[in-house]
Amino acid sequence: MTPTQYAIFAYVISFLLLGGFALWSWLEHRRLTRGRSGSNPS
Amino acid sequence: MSSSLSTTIVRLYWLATLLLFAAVAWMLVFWTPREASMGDVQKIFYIHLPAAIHTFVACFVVFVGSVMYLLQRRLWWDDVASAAAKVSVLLASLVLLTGMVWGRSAWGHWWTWSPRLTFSLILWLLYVVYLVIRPSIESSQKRALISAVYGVIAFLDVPLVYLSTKLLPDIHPKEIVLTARMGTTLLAWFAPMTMLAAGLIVVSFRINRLRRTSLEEVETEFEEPRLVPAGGNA
Amino acid sequence: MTRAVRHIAMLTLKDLRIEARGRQTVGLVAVLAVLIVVVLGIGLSPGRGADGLSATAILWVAYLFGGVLVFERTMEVERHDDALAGLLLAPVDRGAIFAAKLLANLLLMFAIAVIVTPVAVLFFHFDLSAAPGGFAAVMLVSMVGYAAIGTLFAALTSSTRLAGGLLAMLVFPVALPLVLASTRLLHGVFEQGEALGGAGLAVLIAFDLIFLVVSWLVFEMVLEA
Amino acid sequence: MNGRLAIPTSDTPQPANRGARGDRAPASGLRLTPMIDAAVASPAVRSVNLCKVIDDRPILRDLTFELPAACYVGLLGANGAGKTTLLRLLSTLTTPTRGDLEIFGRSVRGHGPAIRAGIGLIGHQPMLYRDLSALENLVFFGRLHDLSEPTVRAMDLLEFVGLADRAHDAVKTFSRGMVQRVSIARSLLHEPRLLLADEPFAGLDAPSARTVERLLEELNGRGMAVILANHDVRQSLRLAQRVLVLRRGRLALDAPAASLSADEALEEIEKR
Repeated sequence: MTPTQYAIFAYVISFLLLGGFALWSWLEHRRLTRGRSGSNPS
Repeated sequence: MSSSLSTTIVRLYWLATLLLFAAVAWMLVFWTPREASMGDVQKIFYIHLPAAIHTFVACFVVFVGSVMYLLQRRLWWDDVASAAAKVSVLLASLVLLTGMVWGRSAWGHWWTWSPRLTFSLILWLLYVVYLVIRPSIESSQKRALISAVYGVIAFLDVPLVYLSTKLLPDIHPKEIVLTARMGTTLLAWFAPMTMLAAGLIVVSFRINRLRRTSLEEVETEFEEPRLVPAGGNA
Repeated sequence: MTRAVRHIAMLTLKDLRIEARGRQTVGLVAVLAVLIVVVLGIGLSPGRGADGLSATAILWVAYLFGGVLVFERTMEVERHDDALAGLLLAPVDRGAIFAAKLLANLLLMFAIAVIVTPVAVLFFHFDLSAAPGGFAAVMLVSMVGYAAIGTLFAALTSSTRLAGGLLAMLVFPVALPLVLASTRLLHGVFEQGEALGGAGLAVLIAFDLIFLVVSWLVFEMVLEA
Repeated sequence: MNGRLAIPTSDTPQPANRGARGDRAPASGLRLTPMIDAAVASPAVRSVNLCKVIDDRPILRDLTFELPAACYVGLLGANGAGKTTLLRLLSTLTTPTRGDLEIFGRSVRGHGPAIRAGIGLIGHQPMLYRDLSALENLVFFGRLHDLSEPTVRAMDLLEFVGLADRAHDAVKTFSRGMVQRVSIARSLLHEPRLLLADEPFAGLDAPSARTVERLLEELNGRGMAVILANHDVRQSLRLAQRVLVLRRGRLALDAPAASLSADEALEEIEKR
């Protein structure tokens, strides 16, 4: 692989990692807040 | 009313972070010059360094949360510390992975026991251990206490690990001469990375809090602590 | 001051006496440590990439695992029947309790090291003649730091159900700077023929001091729960 | 803590029903507790708006009560009502979150060691080293308490609890009841003025429980304040002069034991 390809590879895995964690956090947060408002309709 | 306002603020925050990422990515690709000796792989540096620095910041937050828990014994602080620990592991993974890619391109090996790689690996391990031991401790107070003590010691370990890796032979680039544009790009990358790290810590903290309260609704009965710090049943 | 010293001596002697009664820890852990050396010795016997110096790495594995067992057992003595509460109710400084436990752990670890170290040195043809004193000094100094954090975490985890694996998980990563620094030092002494300089040993002693002070401070906080 | 007075043994009240299991009379001159005039002495425990919060949960809320010296108090409550936490506070193993707690006129804040020197604690764990003999255990703890002649004191106390002939046997060879008696001897080493007993009858058979009951009674008769946490309501009402009932961390009832029937007490404990 060329240095350019390595650089692209590094950025791709970085953003997969960051994005994956952010997405998981968002889903988890939504699940927890939904669960609460569902049982407590106020 | 205020909740919808805060939702708007949160959305604006994440939108701004995304836009900033897009902007610095554009800078990186089209505006920043290519480093002469290493080529494009040097551009890993712009995410590598901010991630490394924010790893330390996150570790410091773990440390503060841990110390405050030991002093005040409020689970609130445990939630702060464990949220920061998650983010520090995430960022340390990023540092480690980008570092390995760099090493592969520059020296042809995915892994060398160079001081900084060893240092990042141990740092990563320290906080991975923090995260993996937590679920195995059932009592929430015990978990908070053990995590807090570990969080303090692990943070104090960071400079020690750094010192001891200094004794290893080094092939890490000693100094990279940055041109003005490179410096600007590096600075620019700090903006979205800082926002991301801070945002992720806050979100993880919120998740911890929500989990804690939803658990408390289930277990209403509180187990009284034993007369002495602990001990098995008779 | 003298009172604290007297308390430390009494508490340490109590641990040693209990160990002498049961004769469990040292024998058992020493055999385990020798087993570890043998297993690693079979895996990387000399001539297949393992030189004399790999004995230090193998010894560290043995010390780390042996240490965890020692810490667990000496704390188990306190937790069983809640004897620790009796200590806490006595007008004894908490720091003295920590110091005594640390001392007992160290003495037991030294006893084990005396058995395992020659075994590893023999099996791996490790030529100690260059600096036997330096080797002993480096290992002893690193053990002090390791025992300090081990004593602290053993006090923390002894009450949880799955104390075993948990203690090892907590202590190993935290002890890595000691492993790293001492291995590097020994490498310098035995491979490069450097004298055991003040600087290297000073770093190790500084680590010890940090671990000792922090463990001692936190130990009191942990007991006040 | 050394303001001791020699007590003529004849002055100390002796319980009538002694000697069922070969207990010998205590060695003459054995001091168990410093003699104090209950009328003049500061109260054993004075608690004002005592609160304890552990991990954001209130365990004890606004406890206000006063226990005179030489009292015998039964502490009742369901599991999780806060009995153990209260005993932990009284023994200075933990500190209050809010409110004041004074033991013999000393605030628990900042006087931990001084207060501990006047407190004996019996838990349902014996707090002994099972590999050491009864005598070794007592001598060890006696030395920690800076006794001048720990061996003499230990033997006297072993005689008091009726175990002098087993002094050199390892504690692990003892029955539950015998261990509990050694544990009581341990708690008396330093002549405490306040004895805290956390479920001391748990796991004891009837004769052993009787022996422990008698020992507590005798100690109280000699001027020691006794606080007994127990879940056997009838037993507590029979033994104590006064009962405190804790319910969900609050003081639900504070009454003389004689004024209360077991059913009334149970009702107080179980009320929601």
